Amino acid sequence: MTIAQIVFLVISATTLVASILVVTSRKMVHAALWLVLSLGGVAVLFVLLQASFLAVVQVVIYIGAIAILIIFAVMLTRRMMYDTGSPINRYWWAGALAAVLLFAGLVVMLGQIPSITTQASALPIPEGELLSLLGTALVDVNGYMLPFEVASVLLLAALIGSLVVARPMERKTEEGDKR
Amino acid sequence: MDFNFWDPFTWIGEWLLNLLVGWGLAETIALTLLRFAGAVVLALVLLLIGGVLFTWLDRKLSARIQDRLGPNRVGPFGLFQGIADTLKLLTKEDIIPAGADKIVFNLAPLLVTMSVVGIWAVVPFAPTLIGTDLNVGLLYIISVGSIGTLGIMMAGWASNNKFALLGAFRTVAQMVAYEVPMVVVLLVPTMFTGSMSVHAIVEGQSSLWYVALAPVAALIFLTTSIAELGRAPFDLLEAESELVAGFNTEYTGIKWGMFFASEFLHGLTISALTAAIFLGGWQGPGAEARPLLGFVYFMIKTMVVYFGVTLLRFSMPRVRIDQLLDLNWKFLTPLALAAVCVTAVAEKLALATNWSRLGVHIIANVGLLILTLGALWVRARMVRRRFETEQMRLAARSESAAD
Amino acid sequence: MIGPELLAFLVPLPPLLAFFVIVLLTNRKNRLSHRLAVGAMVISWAMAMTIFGLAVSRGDLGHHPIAASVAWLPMGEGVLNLGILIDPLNAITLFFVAWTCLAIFLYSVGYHNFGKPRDPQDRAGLPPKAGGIEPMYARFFAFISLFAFGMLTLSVSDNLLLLFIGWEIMGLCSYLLIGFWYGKDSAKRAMVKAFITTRVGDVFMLLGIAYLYAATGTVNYREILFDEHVLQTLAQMPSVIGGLSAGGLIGLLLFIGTVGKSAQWPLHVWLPDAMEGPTPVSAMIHAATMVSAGVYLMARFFPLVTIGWHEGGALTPTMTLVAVIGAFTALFAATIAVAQNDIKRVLAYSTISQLGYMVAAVGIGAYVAAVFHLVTHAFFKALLFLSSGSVIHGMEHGIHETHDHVDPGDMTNMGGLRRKMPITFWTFLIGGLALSGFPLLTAGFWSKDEILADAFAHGRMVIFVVLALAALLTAFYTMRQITLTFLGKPRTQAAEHAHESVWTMTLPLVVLSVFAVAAGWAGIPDHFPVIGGLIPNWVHGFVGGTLLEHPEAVAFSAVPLLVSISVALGGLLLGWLVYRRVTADAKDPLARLLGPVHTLFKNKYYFDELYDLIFIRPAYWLAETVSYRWIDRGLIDGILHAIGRFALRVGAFLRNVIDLPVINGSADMFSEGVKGAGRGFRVVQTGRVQQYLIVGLLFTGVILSYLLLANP
Amino acid sequence: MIPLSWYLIVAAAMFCIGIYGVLARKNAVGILMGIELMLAAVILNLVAFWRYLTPARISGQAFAVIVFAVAASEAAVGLALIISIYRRRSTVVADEIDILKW
Repeated sequence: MTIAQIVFLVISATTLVASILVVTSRKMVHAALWLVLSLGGVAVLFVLLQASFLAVVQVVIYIGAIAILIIFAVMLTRRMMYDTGSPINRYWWAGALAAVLLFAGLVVMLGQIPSITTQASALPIPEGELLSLLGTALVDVNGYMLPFEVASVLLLAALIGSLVVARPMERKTEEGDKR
Repeated sequence: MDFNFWDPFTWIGEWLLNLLVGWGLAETIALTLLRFAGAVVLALVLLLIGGVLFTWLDRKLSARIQDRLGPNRVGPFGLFQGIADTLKLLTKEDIIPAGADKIVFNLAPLLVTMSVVGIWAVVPFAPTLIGTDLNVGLLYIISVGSIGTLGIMMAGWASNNKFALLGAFRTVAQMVAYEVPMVVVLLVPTMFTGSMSVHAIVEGQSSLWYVALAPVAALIFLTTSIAELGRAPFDLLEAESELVAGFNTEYTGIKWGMFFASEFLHGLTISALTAAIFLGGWQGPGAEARPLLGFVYFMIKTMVVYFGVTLLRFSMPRVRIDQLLDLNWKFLTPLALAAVCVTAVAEKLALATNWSRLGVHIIANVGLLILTLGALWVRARMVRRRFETEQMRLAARSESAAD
Repeated sequence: MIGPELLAFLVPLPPLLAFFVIVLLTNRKNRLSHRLAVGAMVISWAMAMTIFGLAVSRGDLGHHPIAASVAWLPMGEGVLNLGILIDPLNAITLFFVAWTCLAIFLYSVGYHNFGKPRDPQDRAGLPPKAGGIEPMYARFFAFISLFAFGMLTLSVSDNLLLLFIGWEIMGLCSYLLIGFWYGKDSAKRAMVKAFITTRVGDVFMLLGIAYLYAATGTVNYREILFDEHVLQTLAQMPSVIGGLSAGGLIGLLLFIGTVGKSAQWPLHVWLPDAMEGPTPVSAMIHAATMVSAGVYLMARFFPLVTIGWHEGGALTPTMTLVAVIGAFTALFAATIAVAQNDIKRVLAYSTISQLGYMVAAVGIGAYVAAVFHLVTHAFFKALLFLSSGSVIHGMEHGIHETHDHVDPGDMTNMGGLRRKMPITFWTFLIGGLALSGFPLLTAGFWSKDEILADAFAHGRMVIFVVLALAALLTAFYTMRQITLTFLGKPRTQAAEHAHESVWTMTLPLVVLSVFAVAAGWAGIPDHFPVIGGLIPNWVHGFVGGTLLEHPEAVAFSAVPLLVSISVALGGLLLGWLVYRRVTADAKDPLARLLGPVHTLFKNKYYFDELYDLIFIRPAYWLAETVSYRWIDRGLIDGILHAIGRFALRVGAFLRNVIDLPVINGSADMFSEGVKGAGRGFRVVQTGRVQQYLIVGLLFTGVILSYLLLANP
Repeated sequence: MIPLSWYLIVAAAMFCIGIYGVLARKNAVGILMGIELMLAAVILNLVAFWRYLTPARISGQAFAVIVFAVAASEAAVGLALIISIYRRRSTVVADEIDILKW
């Protein structure tokens, strides 16, 4: 067992345990913090996969933005801070069953893939150049410009949409108060 | 390797590496270990020397501005005040409030300090002294900084105190918001260099500092950095008059000390980053050949920025939270976007020579500034007019009511 | 290409710009509006004068005119060019158009009482009653700016199409401006009348243009008129009407356009009615621009109208027709003018008469004389109109002072105004003398004399006699006007209290009167006794250069000169003698003298009534009885009603037999079934996202496992 | 060294944990967190496949970036919806948000 494998196992174990805690912990804030840990673990896995840009992006977006957003939302919806009762619903067994079945199915399926045991070859491109390659691929007409543009439009739409959805509708009452 | 007075860093590094390898460690592990050790040493040196010495300077400076004497009891000119304070903090009782979430509560100061120290990994102090030359350095700075936000959030929440929580809320609103123009504006040096590596950015400024090419971007970066730092005039997360002490209200002893130190260190960090990204880092006459000289240059630049920020801190009133967010979303973000666009166009237009670049960029930036001021002027007039008509309306109504 | 070409392109634009700016932006600001309009006109005027100067100083302008064009409208294979042409005719037209327009613009400022407060009783669409500022002041300036644009465009254009555009813009503007006071019924009627009457002529003109384009493939003046070959072809090409060559027919069609625009008999009826507009408009339409445009067209297409004619030869059918109609109109309108009492109406008929002169001159081939008279007439007729406007203005002032409600335009209410309005009197006198051809001094004499001389020299005795008679009548009614208006004693209170107009009105009068006198001196024939040759006959040399062959000056003959002097002086004397002692309520002395003939004159030969009888009534009858009652109500509606009734029957049948029982029944059954099914299935819809997800996931799992297990 | 299968199994496990979270959590924010886990697993898959099978082509990373964008928008809109619902009905329990039924 090489050091890389040990690191991988430790990290992935942490990630998976954190993931399980995300879906089971009683307090939402704790769940969110576990989510941070879990996603951080994924970021480290990215580093192991030599995708350092994605690792950093993972930290920026998932931990810096999404996790904080979630914590923020948890705190804004005040009642949940004092979580009481079961965190899971009546059909949790069905969910668990489905998850287990799916996992089993996926593992079976993975076993059928011939290239599953491939070892990583050395990167054909120096790691430093990956980033500029990715950058050009994203804005290249022959590359991924269209999906990239669509994604940016999606982001814009999400921005405006969430603004509209979450905006308080207290304008009318304010006017009413003035009168 | 012979000892070279002008480049002690490489020498120390080589020596330690050889030592470790000699002990039978693999080279990669040795390198990793050394980096860890380097970060620890750096943090300790900065925390101790910086924390003790610069707080003293800081306090002296603030005292002068506020027409006081400042620390003058412990040691000559009160120089050892910082050490005394540190000792006091270390020996204080560590209180964990009732109802607090213990683990999170204890984790938070660690996280905050970690995030600040983590940034130093990519800061190039001298041509040969850099923790790690990440090719996504700028992004790394942002991402590590956002972990600090998380720490503050956790601190505020775990304290089980509504002022702390409010402080945490404000922090998130402020930091997440100010990250946006910061990220956008960091595209400008990236564009100039063609790389996100901080080292490459410093090297790219060998002939021309980016502050000359993109003054608007530099200004935005500094402003957003101060906001990220949460210092006056943007110190809403711990606005004493409103929130007791903000997110760290419930912290005592060394944990509070960690928040204090990390905030202080963060101030130093943003100064160093500004110096590295916009002021040419260690660049200066003779720095290439003599890394030690480069280190000195870098420190001088950092100090200049740091005391600029400090002066700002003691001379500006605190803004209101809505003003703070307005400033970010309605002013800095559009301006940052405009600055990026303008810079991109100007860079395309300019010839490769320094003078041409300088001229075109200065013209572009001045044009941008004039446009911005014009827009501000128009807006101010509109606001004033609306206010006046509102006043008139109110006056008329009160008159009619009196009738 | 900054040069005369660009300048010529730019000449018409300032007024157009002024029009749009006023209409779109400044129509609430009177001062700004008139500044814009007058300023634009001044710019145009300055440019026009520059061009005129350049054109005059350029030698042999006729053969080397200032011309330029740009591609404008792609049409099939070719391209229509939009261009400018400054040849002698255009240059001189531009000259008088610019001057008179500028004078009229300036005059309008005073005429519409600028500077006075707005009278709250005034309504938009009615003339201001008590000397307040015109309610639609800015609008007026917008319209006349557009009008000036039309005329300037026409004056610099180098092709028939652009000319037609300017022509039609003026048609529109005359419509708008005659009906400027649209609150008056008479103005409304007049505007429609003017528009429709001129439209009759324009249709023929458009036909002529189309024919010309079809025959030659171009509408550019120079390509048609300066090309011997093309003219020859046109002269020899037979036309659809026997006996006329294609060129002759085109000339005839274009001439009908002129008849409409220049108010020649029988399409003259609109022009007197056009007096309903404000006086500057009358001056604009009747002197400087629109009616001149008709004669300009004739002069412009002189080579085409006179196609197949050589100097000194027999007249072609087209020319004969033109000459006869012109001469007839000249006499005919003059007789009507004698019996009119409205000061502007007299001038209107006088204009028709003078235009007849010019047309007749073109018809007998006296090209230079026609153009010369066009120019001089533009000046003195503009002067007369503006003066008469000043008179009316003064009278209105008097009416306002005395509350003596009389018609301010009726000459029988005036008298003795020479003391009240000295500047107006003198300028009117100069204009009137010029119009009647007061010998030697005035412009009218020289130009009119040249026409008569030409007619006499070439032996067109009938024309000569008719025109001489008309000239006699002209002098007579002019003197009648002067006598009734200015001489003698005031016949009403209002005339007693009239007073002189403001400087913006009198200044143009003075300027124009200078031209009314001096414009003639440029065209004194070289062979004239005593003073001939003192001033070179510049007009002849310059204007004649427009034509391919330079026309020869007619030899001097004493007969037409004597005739012309005697009719002018005789008419003036007669007019003064007859009208010098008219008292307040006396009948017109001429009515006593002529009896029923005078009635005929006064009622304009009953032409309006005639047209009403033969055109308007039948049209109404056709529209109301035939179209509306018989065809529309009876035939078309009847068929529609029948179809409708039939459709109703069919519909009722379909509904009762097929729709209700069969279709509705089955639809009801279906919908009941859906309702029932819905009631049954709605249990499934729990509204809980997670349950849906589980179901979806299970389903996906089933499909996936089938796919994986069934075909591995 | 680490074979591809390890990454894939970790990703699959994470995905299934996410699914369980989505299906079993009462709290809407918890459901959202489950979704985030699933998306992270997907990205991990993409990157792993890129690294092992087509390292010369950048498509795996490119699509990972796009999935990041999708994840961010999803989180923003989802949280906005949750906050909006909380304002109106003062609950974030998914089972109680069932006004769409019947």
